[in-house]
Amino acid sequence: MDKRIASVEGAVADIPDGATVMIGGFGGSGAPIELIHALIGRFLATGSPKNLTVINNNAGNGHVGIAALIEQGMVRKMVCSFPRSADPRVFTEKYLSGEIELELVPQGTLAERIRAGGAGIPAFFTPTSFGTDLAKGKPVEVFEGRSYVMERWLKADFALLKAELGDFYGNLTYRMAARNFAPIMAMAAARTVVQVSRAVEPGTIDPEAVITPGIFVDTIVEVADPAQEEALNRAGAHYPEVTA
Amino acid sequence: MDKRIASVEGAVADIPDGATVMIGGFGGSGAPIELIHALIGRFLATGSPKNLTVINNNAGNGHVGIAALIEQGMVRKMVCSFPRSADPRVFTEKYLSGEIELELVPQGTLAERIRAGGAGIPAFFTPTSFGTDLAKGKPVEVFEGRSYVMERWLKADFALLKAELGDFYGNLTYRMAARNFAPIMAMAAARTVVQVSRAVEPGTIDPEAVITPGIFVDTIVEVADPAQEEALNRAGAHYPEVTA
Amino acid sequence: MTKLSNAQIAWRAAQDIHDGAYVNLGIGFPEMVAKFQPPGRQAVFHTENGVLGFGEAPAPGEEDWDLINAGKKAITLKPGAAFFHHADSFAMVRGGHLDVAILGAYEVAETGDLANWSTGPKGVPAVGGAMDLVHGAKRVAVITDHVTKTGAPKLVERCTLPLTGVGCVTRVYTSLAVIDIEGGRLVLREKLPSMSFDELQAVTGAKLHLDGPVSDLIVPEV
Amino acid sequence: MTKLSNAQIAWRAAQDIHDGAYVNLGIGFPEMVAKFQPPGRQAVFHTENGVLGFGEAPAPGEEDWDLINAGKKAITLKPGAAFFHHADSFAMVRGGHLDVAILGAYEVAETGDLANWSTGPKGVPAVGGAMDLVHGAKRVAVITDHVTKTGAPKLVERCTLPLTGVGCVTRVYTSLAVIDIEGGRLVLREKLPSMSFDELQAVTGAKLHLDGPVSDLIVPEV
Repeated sequence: MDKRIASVEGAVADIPDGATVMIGGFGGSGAPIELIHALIGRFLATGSPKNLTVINNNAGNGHVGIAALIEQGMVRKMVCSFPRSADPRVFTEKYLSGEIELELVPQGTLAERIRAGGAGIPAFFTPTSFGTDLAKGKPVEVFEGRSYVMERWLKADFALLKAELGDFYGNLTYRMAARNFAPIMAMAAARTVVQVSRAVEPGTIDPEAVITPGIFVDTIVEVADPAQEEALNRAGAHYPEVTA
Repeated sequence: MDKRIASVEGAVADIPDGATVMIGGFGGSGAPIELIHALIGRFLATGSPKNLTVINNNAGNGHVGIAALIEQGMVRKMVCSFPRSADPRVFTEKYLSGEIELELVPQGTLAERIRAGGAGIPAFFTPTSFGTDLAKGKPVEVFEGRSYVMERWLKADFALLKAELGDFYGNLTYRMAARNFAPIMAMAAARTVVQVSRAVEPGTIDPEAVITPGIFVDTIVEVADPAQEEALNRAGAHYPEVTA
Repeated sequence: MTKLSNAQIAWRAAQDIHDGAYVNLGIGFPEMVAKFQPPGRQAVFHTENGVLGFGEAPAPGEEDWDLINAGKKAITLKPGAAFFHHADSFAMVRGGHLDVAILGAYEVAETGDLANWSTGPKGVPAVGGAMDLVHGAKRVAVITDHVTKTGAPKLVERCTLPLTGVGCVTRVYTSLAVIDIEGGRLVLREKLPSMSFDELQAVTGAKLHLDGPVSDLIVPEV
Repeated sequence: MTKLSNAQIAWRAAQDIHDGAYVNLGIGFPEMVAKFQPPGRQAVFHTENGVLGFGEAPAPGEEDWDLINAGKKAITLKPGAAFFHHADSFAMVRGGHLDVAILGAYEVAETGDLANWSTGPKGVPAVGGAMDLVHGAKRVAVITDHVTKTGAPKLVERCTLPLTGVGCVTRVYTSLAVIDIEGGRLVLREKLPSMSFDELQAVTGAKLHLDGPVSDLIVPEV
């Protein structure tokens, strides 16, 4: 029942080559920097994991977090809605040189596909993208005179998320807009790994205030005072550190 | 911006004959008794509204709430998953005599259809009911070798709900398992009317703790110390009161 | 003929639930399984109406009718409980997040088909969450008397009553045996030691297969 | 030729937002609309990443980077705000719960088609929430300069750039005019008084129709 693990290294130890990994966050809010950097640390030490498919709204910013994951060459494919950022160079260069694949998905469709993956809904219809390039090749159906595009669920082998409080059973709360994709990614991954700013005893979180019930969570690891990606980027951080 | 209205009578004044009405609650938990009884009061005084289609998990219990609505002959059709209860006589008699129509929907499909209605998803696929009588006539599609039934969204003209706190902008919290269908019904109705046990100033509810954001709510009416359907039924209550 | 009581069937089913499992128990008889969790193991119980981590019924007079289970019975909360709405609750069910769902049955077929919601066209039909549960949980188990009140087999080749789900049941705990459903066959795993294979086959409506040893189904008085 | 500034276009668009409206403003130029809410009216602003009821940017140095809008700019909260996850956020969008979405445009066609996400196959494509917003809000309005930087019309018969949505725009606020899109036609509602109908038609790539009086588009210095 106790889902705690002692270290971020242990929390990401099982992610294999070729895995599909959902990573929480929208821009810097909610980005699980310590989990991502632990994954990079493992890759630098062992050469794994690589050939990852990463699902996130964006495609990294600067040289930390997802951008650093891409920079190391660990990512084969990004699934996202907006692969731009204040400093998108890492993704842009690999994309333009053909080293990384992109599946571009409208943001709401991305969210709904993830939620569908978690909710056991293999496909659904949405008006979003009808008549556009992003609907090409997808089935279309008319309901009450309006056209809709059929979209498929999106699932992952792992989700790496950041939360605020997490009790030992995996019940989670988030911090403000850092909530974004985490509750639905927690549902859609076979294994959900969460860095929490504070790990607490069951009963600490009011049952009314639980945002992600523990049933969706496999592992929590406490990372007190976690890094904020936006703050790291504004400070010009690199991971791993660049030595002059 | 202030969504308060002074009385339950005013809150239900606009529901017309023939309307489709989602009513919150699972059994007695979350049943908006005062709103339902105000609707019955209006019918007794004016003859309207009648020919209602009511969407609720159940079909009433005893002689209060939805059972009383049915008993008055105001309901043409019930959409529900479990039209049984401790005392289901009112619905049972009208159903067996052909006075009321029933659309029986598996509980999870009912919830998902309502959520789809609120989320702009006209149809989705579910494994639920595949190969059963409840899937008859519905499209079936195979995804990754498994068969799924296509289900359509469910919307309503009005939702009548019960919540715990409601601020003047319509942000809501609920009380324990009384939450059940209310958050999704609030999304799926053209007009959402909520009785709240306490109406509070905006800012009173922590933005992290809001369960239903005010965008889904049109009207709130304060009903302090609301009746609990189960308690009414255990006391043998009737609405309107039966005089000996 | 000796047979297990309902409580004993529930006890046997409870032995297969691992520590920390997320479990949904059907209304009525299956709810009894919660009482028999082995010492040192703690399952987390889910109820469709939106609670995870609930505990036993409150003392009479202590009920809060806003805190109920899918059977509309009053419950209590354990530390670490959570509330959620119906769509999220059935996302847990349909999305494969429950480790096990335990339901009652009118009939179970060797194909894994289950009939447990309707005894036919008479009366008011009511389905609740059964059709969702049978297609959602990682493991769908049935607990049931081995035969009906009139002695007819409940394990059959094909269900005759309206189906709840197709090919969904993987294990059946009966008053006489524990039977897995694998590849469209009933595979006997345990039987009452007082009963021969032929005696069991005689009260079973489909062929019983063997695949490895059959254990004695021994259950304490509970 | 005189024309409205971006701030003035934003001011004009803001006049059509009623008190209590739920509004989503696109990243960049459309965000400016929030500054020009008429006195006595208070809209509730939605951002796709999961906040309803946010306010202005915090003072420099006061930013909390967990509290941002869809453009990743720091924001503040007003009383009555709420947080929610991305699927709920786009349920608000797609489900028709927003009263108005205001977006920028590369091209708008007389059919209501909008192109605002891609200038062609070069570079890295990025769409964000635009395709969802144009099919969700009750009213989808565009604010834009009337012509491109090179003087080409942005209101056209058919879009040449990749579409964001089909038949979705109902009103366009430009640097020269306010134009409704109705039944596949551009219907002129307001124009700068300094400009003749023919002058406006000359810089518009599709036929302008009249349907009732055309008002003067008069906007204060802002």
